[in-house]
Amino acid sequence: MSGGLGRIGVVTFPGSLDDRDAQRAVRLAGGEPVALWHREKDLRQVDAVVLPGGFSYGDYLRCGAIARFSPVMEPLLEQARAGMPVLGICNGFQVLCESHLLPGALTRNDHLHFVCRDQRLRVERADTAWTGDYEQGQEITVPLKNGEGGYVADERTLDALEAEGRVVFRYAGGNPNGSRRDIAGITNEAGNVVGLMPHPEHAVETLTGPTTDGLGFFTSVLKRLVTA
Amino acid sequence: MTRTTPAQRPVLDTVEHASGTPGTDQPWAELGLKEDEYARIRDILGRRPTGAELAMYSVMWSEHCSYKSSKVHLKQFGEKAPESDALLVGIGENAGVVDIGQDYAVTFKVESHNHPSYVEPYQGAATGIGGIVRDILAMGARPVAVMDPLRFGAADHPDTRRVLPGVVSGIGGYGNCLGLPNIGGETVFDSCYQGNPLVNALCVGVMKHEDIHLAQASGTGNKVILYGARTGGDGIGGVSVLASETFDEEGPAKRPAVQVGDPFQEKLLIECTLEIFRERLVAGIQDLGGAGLSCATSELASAGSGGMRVELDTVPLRDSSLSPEEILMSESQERMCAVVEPDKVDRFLEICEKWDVIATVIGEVTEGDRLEIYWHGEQIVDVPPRTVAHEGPVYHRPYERPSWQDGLQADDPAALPRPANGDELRAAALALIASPNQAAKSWITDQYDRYVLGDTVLAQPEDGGMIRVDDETGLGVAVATDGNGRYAKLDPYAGAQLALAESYRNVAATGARPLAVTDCLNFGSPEDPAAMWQFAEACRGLADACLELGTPVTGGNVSLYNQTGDTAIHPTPVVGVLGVIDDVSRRTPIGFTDEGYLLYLLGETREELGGSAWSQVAHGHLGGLPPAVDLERERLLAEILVAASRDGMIDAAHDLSDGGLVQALAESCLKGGKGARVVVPDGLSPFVFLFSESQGRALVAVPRSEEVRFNDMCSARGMPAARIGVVDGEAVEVQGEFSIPLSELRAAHEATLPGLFG
Amino acid sequence: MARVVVDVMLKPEILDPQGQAVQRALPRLGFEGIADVRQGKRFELEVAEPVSDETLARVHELAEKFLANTVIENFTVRVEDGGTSGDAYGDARGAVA
Amino acid sequence: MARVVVDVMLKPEILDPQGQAVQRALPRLGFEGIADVRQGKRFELEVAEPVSDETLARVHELAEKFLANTVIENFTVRVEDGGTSGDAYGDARGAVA
Ligand SMILES: Nc1ncnc2c1ncn2[C@@H]1O[C@H](COP(=O)(O)OP(=O)(O)O)[C@@H](O)[C@H]1O
Ligand SMILES: [Mg+2]
Repeated sequence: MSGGLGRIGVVTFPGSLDDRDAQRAVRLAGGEPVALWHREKDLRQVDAVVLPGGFSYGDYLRCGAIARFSPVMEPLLEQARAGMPVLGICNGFQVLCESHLLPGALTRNDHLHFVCRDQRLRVERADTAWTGDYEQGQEITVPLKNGEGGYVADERTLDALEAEGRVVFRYAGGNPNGSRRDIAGITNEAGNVVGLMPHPEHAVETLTGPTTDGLGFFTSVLKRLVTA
Repeated sequence: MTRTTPAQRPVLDTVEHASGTPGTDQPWAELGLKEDEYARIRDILGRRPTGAELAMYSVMWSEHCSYKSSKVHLKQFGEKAPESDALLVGIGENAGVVDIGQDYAVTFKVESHNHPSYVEPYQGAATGIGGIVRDILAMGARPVAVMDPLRFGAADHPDTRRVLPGVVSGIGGYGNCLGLPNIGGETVFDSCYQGNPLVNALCVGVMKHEDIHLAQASGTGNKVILYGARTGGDGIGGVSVLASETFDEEGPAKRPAVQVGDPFQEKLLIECTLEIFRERLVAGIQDLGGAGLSCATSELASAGSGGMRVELDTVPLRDSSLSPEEILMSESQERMCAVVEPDKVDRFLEICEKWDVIATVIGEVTEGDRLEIYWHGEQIVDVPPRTVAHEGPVYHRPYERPSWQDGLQADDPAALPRPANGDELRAAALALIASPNQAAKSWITDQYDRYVLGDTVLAQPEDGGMIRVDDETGLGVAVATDGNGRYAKLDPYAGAQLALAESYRNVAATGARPLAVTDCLNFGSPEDPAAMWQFAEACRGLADACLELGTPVTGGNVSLYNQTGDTAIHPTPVVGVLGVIDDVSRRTPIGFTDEGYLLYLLGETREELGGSAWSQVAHGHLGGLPPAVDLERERLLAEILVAASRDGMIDAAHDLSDGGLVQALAESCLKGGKGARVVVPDGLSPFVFLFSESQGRALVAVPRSEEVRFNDMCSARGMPAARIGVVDGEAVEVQGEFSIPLSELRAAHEATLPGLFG
Repeated sequence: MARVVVDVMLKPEILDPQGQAVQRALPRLGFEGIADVRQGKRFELEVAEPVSDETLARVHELAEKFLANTVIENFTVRVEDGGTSGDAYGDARGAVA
Repeated sequence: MARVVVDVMLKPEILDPQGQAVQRALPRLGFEGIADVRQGKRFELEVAEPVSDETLARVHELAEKFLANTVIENFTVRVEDGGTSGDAYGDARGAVA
């Protein structure tokens, strides 16, 4: 990518697990992955950031609750508010909610088990920084794997999310965890910050994923960066 | 109430004190030592042992750590080891290391955590995963996958409802949090495991050749660093008899027999250790598992060239009331011990700090040949480390073929009533695939992350798990684990060979070339001559078969005393086979995905129903002889499967094992979402065709365009191959007998475990 | 309705990774002076009033058999006082959120 | 040392699958008459004595910022009484395991 565009940071917290997978996905999409370390208050001039999946700080206390206070989150919150694209996947989504960058919270799956399965999703918004390469209404299949993926918020917040079109993904073919209104992913008002429970970075190669449907997240943001 | 005041507290049992008080009564029996063993310790030391020394010897000479009953039989794995240039590190280290080419090496090992998982299913299973992962890490490898061969009591027994969900969430809770994909395992139910569930755990690790690390302490002046979790009172129930001698009643709190795992701490330990390896900062390394520091220090010192001196009071504690004996014995999880050159210590500690891992220099390598341990400046241990770690007692336990063995083998399933027509066959098929052992295991495997690390090419439900090792070249490995306690009960020699044969076949079915073996030998009490005979026979069988198949045993684990009262579990040798595949994009899955592909059955089907799934499901019967072993045939079948995968001649393959053809057919159809039409070959009864468990067989799907080439290959190599049908439609149809729609098949196969466990 | 509360905590000698993780995070959040943190579970059971000794005994049994894993956990059972206010989750003895 | 206890419970309007699972299991275990079960967290913080109002205020802040997620959870903070006995985990107000 020219002009330094396409540098996508991937934060590693202690206990992050899918950080290298997120980096691989960025690379496969044609971007330049940049490793970011939780202890450093430095985003190394990246153009966008992925908060990856995993069990940051063991997911003790609540998922994402301890990671949210990491030094790296300071510049990240600031930049995100200023419009930098940020994607939170699974644990990353939990961190974004704990940081109040996204509303609501993620709670224990209603069936109380960790669940790992290939999950169908309906794309509800194809104009966020991370979903430009999808079509509205399109169905994609990517892995889902978590123990605390139930999206909850109070009715007023849920109504507002719907009214403002901030639900980006909904579960299709069965709700896997009791998420309110089948919500799998949401965005902030500006559409630059997206969080979702399923794992697009695990659906970028036919060999290792159920599909390559997840690649679109990363190509979307790279395109956005070029045209921005 | 009389209480000892601190003033009355006995003096620290130092070496000097022990030398001066030869007549002191010591609780050797409570610590599980035999009288002659205690005498031998006195003999070795030339005095009575101190409390700390007694604690060390007793735990290191236990069955679990010293293999004293099994050693004489395990020897065969080395003696009969086949020539293999794939073996970089053989038996005896934490785990064997196998060369897979392109400068990569792989290490893998299976271990048991049976008893702890019965007492506390969640933590027992979780710490089982934690322990095996540290073993692999200690070899210098990055752990890349785990597997979990499990055995439980009857599926509908109330205690299974306690044990199974706990074990599964423990394995998932720990493995998922470590970020290791679970790529396979086994789930077997049999009332013989009631009260003695088997929780075995396997880990695979990958490294470059030059990264192999060994557990040894050499180089005088090198520092011994303990790093990871603080030491607490875990798993030292046994030595509290010592503690109670040295402390007043208010001293130590109750010592838990149960260990609690902290997978987050272990994840940090892994990343930290790998970074330390990358910078080449360690001269030797050892994980802390059973017997804790006693084991780590004595093994490191024993394997190295010098001695070792340890200042035990520098060990970071979670509980300040621990006695020195207890610190030596503690099995607190998530700890490692490294030997580091003095000028590398600072960098070592820096990396630990980066990962928030506590690290402490606790001692150093000395010139002599003694392991010396000090407590606040006083010497409490002074022993030759080899006598603790490697020269423990060896038993030649008596063994004898049990008197009931003949009767069991004579009870042939030929006498059992069989399904006589299409309707009965259909019902038998549905009952089989819905039975707990043959049913889908997704209720379990859906609780395991199989995607993390992004290199999982095959996971459950497949014949073997497959992991990509190198992104660029596609080099990969496949691993399968198998064991059939029913077969082994009927004939332990053959049973062990059949476990190997199945695992070997499973690996080959994925397209990988089988290279090496690990095993977990789960048996009853070695003090029972019948159980000991089963054990001896299984070892002999496995060693003979490994020699014949050219796959060396690289390491493993023995779990004895799996019995309640007089009743032992079925002898259960669990065998893991590791194979290599040059390009994972050539892998062969089990699912039938393309209509029109031709179904070939490789191998020969005979009437073999002893120990079969059908005899269990339909009649609750176990008797007769297990299927015949033909290792030459297994080897040929594997060659065919690997060649067919490499040359793109097959689209899917599924080995035949328990449940026979009907099981394989159902699984492949359900996985791929396509039906199949098959015809019973001339000369076979439909029942035998569908339910026999003859070995050396596989079901493959061949694209029409490849049929000639495939047939030519089979006939050129003398492999029986029969075209039995075609991938087609929405049902499994056995022509002239019955048809089962996929939806009905799926409902039967998938409803069982959720129905039992929620 | 009365509320019976069952508190379940890991035994003191058992490792508490959750409590440890919380404690280690405290300095970073600017909280000093907390020597130890343990994390456990709290169950609130709504039962018919008045709470008889028999009910308490039964809850005790329930806690022992089901709510706590007595291999590694201790528990206490008590009737929550101050249940008179309409507040669904109030506690008179301290600051209320 | 004194003990400050922070109890954290899901807000009443938030679904509590863990509490529900317990409640659903009760009849199977032979327990009737329990109208509702909620499951939350209990934190025990060891702080220096005496516990000043300022300490309590700071723990309150800690709970609000960190121990609880106030989007979905309520909490209470209180100093545990009965802390005089030597028992590491005792509670005077009910049956003790
Ligand atoms: N406890 C378990 N953990 C992980 N995978 C399991 C477990 N139990 C069964 N499996 C997987 O389910 C599939 C079917 O198991 P099984 O019928 O025993 O296979 P096979 O007969 O080929 O050995 C395999 O992929 C196996 O690895
Ligand atoms: Mg198989």
